[in-house]
Amino acid sequence: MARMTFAQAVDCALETAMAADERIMVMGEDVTMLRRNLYVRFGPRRVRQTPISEAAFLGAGVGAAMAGLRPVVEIMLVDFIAVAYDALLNEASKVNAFSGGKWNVPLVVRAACGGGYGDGGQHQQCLWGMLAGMPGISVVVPSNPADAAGLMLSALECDHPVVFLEHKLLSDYWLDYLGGASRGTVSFDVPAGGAEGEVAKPPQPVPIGKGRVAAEGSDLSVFSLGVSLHRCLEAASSLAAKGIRAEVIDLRSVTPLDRELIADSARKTGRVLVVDEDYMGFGLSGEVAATVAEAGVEAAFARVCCEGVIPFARHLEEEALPNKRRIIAAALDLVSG
Amino acid sequence: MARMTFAQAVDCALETAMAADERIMVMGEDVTMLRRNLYVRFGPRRVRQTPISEAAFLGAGVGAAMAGLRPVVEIMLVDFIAVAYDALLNEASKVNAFSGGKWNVPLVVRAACGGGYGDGGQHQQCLWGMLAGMPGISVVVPSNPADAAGLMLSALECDHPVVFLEHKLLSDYWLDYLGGASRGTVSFDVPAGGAEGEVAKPPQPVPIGKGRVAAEGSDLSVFSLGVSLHRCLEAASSLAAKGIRAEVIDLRSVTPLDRELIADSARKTGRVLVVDEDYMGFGLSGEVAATVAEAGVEAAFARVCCEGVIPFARHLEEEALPNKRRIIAAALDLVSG
Amino acid sequence: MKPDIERLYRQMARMRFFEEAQADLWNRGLVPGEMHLGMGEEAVVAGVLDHLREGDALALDHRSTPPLVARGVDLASMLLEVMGEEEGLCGGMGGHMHLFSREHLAGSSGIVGSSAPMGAGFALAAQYLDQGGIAFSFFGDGAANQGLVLESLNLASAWKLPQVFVCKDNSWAITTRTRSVTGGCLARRAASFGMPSFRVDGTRVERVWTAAEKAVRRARAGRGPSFILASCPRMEGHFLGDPLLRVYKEPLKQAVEIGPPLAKAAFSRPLSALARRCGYLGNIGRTIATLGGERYLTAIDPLLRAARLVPEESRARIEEEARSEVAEAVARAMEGRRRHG
Amino acid sequence: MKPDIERLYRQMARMRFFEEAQADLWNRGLVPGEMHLGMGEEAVVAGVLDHLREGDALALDHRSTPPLVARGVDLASMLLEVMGEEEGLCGGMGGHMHLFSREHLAGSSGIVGSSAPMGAGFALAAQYLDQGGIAFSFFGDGAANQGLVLESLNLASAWKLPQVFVCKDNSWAITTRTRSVTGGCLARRAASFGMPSFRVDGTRVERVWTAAEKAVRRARAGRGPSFILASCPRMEGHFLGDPLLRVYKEPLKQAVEIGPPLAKAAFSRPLSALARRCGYLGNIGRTIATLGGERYLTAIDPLLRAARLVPEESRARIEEEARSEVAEAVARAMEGRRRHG
Ligand SMILES: Cc1ncc(C[n+]2csc(CCOP(=O)(O)OP(=O)(O)O)c2C)c(N)n1
Ligand SMILES: Cc1ncc(C[n+]2csc(CCOP(=O)(O)OP(=O)(O)O)c2C)c(N)n1
Ligand SMILES: [Mg+2]
Ligand SMILES: [Mg+2]
Repeated sequence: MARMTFAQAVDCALETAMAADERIMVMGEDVTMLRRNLYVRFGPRRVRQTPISEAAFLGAGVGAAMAGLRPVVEIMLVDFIAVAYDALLNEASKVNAFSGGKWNVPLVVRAACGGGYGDGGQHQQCLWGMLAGMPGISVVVPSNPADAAGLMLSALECDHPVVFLEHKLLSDYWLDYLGGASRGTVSFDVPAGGAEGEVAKPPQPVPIGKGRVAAEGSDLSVFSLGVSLHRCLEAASSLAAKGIRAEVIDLRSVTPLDRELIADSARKTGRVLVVDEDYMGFGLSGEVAATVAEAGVEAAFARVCCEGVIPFARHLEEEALPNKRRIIAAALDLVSG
Repeated sequence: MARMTFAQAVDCALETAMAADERIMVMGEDVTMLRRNLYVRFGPRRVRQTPISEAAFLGAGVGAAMAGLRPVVEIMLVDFIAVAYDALLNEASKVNAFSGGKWNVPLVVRAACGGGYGDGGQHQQCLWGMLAGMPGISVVVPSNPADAAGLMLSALECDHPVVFLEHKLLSDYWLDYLGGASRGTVSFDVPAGGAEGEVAKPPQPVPIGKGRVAAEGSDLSVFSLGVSLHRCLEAASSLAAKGIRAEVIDLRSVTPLDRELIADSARKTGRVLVVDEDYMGFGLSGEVAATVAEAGVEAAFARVCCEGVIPFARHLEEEALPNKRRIIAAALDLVSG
Repeated sequence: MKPDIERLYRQMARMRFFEEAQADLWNRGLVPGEMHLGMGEEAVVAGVLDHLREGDALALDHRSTPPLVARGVDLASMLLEVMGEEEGLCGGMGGHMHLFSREHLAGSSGIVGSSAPMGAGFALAAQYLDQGGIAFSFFGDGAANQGLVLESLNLASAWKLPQVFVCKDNSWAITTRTRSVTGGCLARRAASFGMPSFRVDGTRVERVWTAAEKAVRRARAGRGPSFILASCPRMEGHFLGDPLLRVYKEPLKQAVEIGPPLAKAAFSRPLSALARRCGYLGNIGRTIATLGGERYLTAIDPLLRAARLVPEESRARIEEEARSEVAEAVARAMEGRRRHG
Repeated sequence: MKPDIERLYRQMARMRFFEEAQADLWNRGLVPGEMHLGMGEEAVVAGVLDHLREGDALALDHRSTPPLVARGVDLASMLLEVMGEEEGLCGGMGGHMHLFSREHLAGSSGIVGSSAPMGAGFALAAQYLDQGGIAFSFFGDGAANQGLVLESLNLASAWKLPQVFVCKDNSWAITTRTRSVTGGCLARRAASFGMPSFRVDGTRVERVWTAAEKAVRRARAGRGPSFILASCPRMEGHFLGDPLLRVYKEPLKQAVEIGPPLAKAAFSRPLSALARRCGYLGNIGRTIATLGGERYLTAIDPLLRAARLVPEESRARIEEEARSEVAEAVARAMEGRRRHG
């Protein structure tokens, strides 16, 4: 075990995997700098700088994966996937089906996501709900270093496309780059347990599609992931002080969703709260509701999500993204209602 | 009132609106042929042929809408929106918010959607759930000529972007083009009541965000739209023969979703079945479940959707898209369960 | 180097007969949905792919069957696939716009332009694995305005990818004359991304072969991508049953359908702009006429052109062999189909 | 025609001082998130926008403030916006990458390349409404590899849109040397889409002005788009706090942070490839050195260049006026801020 930052953990997983498997290569804009630790070790053949042509190089990642490589294609911020959407929606995710199951696309798409540092509505989206809507791919959103390393390892071993999203509040270098953390005159609400933690050496794979009970409880089930998971844990402490025991579940994978874990917890507590930094409508929170309902579990339901375009102003942003206050309020409502 | 095909109804709405409002123009690939009735009347200034550059011309549609036009941008098949996704996700839908509510984007994106004619998984998607996940836009899916004309009129009057989806099984010319209907050796399960019907002259606007009770019932609520709505109505007749009264609701708009109508009907029947030709996960069906749960309505829930990449083979496709048999089975399950 | 014209002609004949067989199945209703044939592209495909070696990759568009025939994919399995049979190349899941053959490193897509990045990815893997493979991307003139293609030209050039871009320029994209929506010249456009660009008469297989030879040599030598712009006819319209061609072929029958609403629109009130509107009506008529006229009057059939280069005796034999190969595949496919029908 | 150099210099000074004011606010933590300044682009922006007329439109990228300053958008409202205040230009909803002013027909986007289609849309509306307006799209050299830009070049050319594409070529895209990921030459690339392409030293405002004059005249005459490739320095790195510039500026302090993991990676086992790895390490060092070196040693400040063209007396006055205009805007903005702080 070693103490690592979130970013170090991902690097460590990648380095371990790249050393073991020659087929893995990384490409994206500025990766020789962003992944300089990998670059100095593996060189320009395996860590490859791209032009700002996401559609072409993500599409090329699909082709390369079909032809025997295991590319990790970086899309910087997940918001930018929009210019390369076709490569995921109509190519990567469909080749296996189209080929009658004969041809796989072992591709990892890595991108930073999420807000909380004042970059505005085009650079702070989560989009995991939208992405998870494509059949044929997985989407994972680790909330701590060990899961980050473990899910990256699993993604690299996976035979279908996996979107690996790292939240910028957890990755110190993103916060430094995009939040301007270096100036010392700004501060961010970085969840300590997410930005740094113990990681096994060598890191151990975390299965894709398996959630984790982050705190046990019996009064309500709180489903979350990424940075919001930590907001939920904080809220759970406050609720505990009021005698309310919240079960907090880190979903970790958006798809496949750990439907069994969701149903079991909902059945136990009878109350479901989804805390999701992604947009509220037509995404993860709705899918959790459907999962619970399909399992035949009767449970009260509420959600705390991002309800519109993310505002730029810090104080508006703070209210738009799920925060402890909103989570507690929703939980109290559920418990009393 | 006049009897019109679905396609004629949309043409009629567009022609009426274009005659009244000089700012409306249509652009897209092959529109001088596809919209030849509009072209001969309004000419190349207002019906404009584009190169196969969806990202550029949808983006240009956003700019043109900001600068005072009311463009109808055609994306042929909604599947192709993937190459122009940024224009919707990061531009069209966000300008109003980014400008502090001061600048609107009165843009209509028109595209054909849906399957049932054997064109394979890249040309038959619905994607309305994914699109509805973007805050700031509306998505409408008419199921009959009157709604098609009426929703198009409303879309043209709307001050924010509206995605107008027309199902290919309802639009004869698409079926002719893409299904090769001309050969006479193929047949398609075209819902008669959707492909042709009475339309007011001049056509009357249908409000965006309002569903419609297509058949009243008390045993279960079936929410659907587009072609699936007709499959539901057929299923409802069969169910009625078994003494089960299904309430069938045509949602018409995916977003805004008519949450009140959904909650009311669910409350009345206590059983909810969503029949959605779009992908099952992270989309409309989940959002309906969340809507019901948020309204505090306890209702049994099931859904009949498309669960993976749409197969090419007709017999596989037939099973993958919601059909009468699957709907009846799900309804019986719900009622007996 | 000189091409083996008989080998080229054999490939062209195989492709043509295969397309005819597909057309027949489609007309009989055994193939659902759209069907875009590559009739008219045979010289381009044969001339380019004659340089293909085992291990090379193919990224294809919606007219993917001719290259797959040339590549040696089992013909019956493709026919079974487009009929949606379980024994088809892709288990009935892909269909005619999504034919994939892993063993031949061949993929296709119905999204216009996406064969360019897919090919870039194949080429990237070839470069990375360093086993001498190269990748071919086939697409049309309309696709050359798609960002996917333009970005890929740059990517391939910047990375010196072993990729050959083949633009089959039939001068149409469905009903749109590509020239009317394209700025500049496509060959020069590709060259401006920093790669050799060859413009060639795509109805003359020997010329295509010569241009492709240079492009392929360059790619194999690790000197980067090339672009081939090959003009060719679109002999069967955009797809089978193309409504515009129908108007041209059966004007009376179709006019009944298309005519009245058009005329109604043109003469609707206010009538002030009548003359102008008649002009627009004329434009549509002209498009139909050009399209049909090109097909029936001026189209140069590359197969006939190639045939003239082949000695009479071999020609008949080659055609006979190709025809019976396809006939046999059709028979096998129909057999397979019946087993499950 | 000759430019009014004093007017140009005034604009440049206004932009520069505004950017400095933004940098100050950012450093004080009053502006959250990223902040991309346009320092170094002043000559490009001033030279082009001197030709702007009321009714023309602006489509901008992530360095949008200089054009907006030149356009006459209220300075305090922009400062309030980047500080996230309700009285800001966009009510605090947009922030520095999403500044919109409807009355000035000016929009921006943080998605690299999207100013090209947005500008095409503005130009389309101008052409449609036929009131003589034109549209300017500003973007960087890195953006020129983005499909959005490439497709828009074609669209504008095919449609003869009244659009002027302005590529501010600072030769970098964040830490990437654009040359290393770009095939061919950007000016020729744009020309290949069928439009005039001007290559100009973007540190010389008078030359930019002259090129822009031709482009604008052409657009206003309805003869279609043009492309201006203007080289210029990136004086403040990619964004404020650019970590690479920091390394260069404060090597000791930063080396502690960046060094160890790098060295560890370079010397991790197996050590067989040590020499090669040291080479890679060297590449990184070289990038940092180039980047920083360009900034500090070889960068030509366009403002100083322009200053030399302005008579001494007016120069001081112009600077003074610009400085006090910006100072006053800062004061107003801080006042507005305090009211709500
Ligand atoms: C992104 C995208 N846009 C539009 C279409 C619809 N479409 C299919 S084929 C085609 C024309 C393609 O023209 P070209 O590339 O010249 O090929 P051709 O059909 O002439 O061989 C179009 C517009 C599509 N499949 N994908
Ligand atoms: C589609 C997209 N990809 C990547 C980014 C991240 N990004 C922001 S600025 C930038 C560099 C842009 O380079 P250039 O166009 O030359 O402008 P410059 O910053 O040099 O002025 C990048 C890659 C983005 N914002 N959008
Ligand atoms: Mg073509
Ligand atoms: Mg640059």
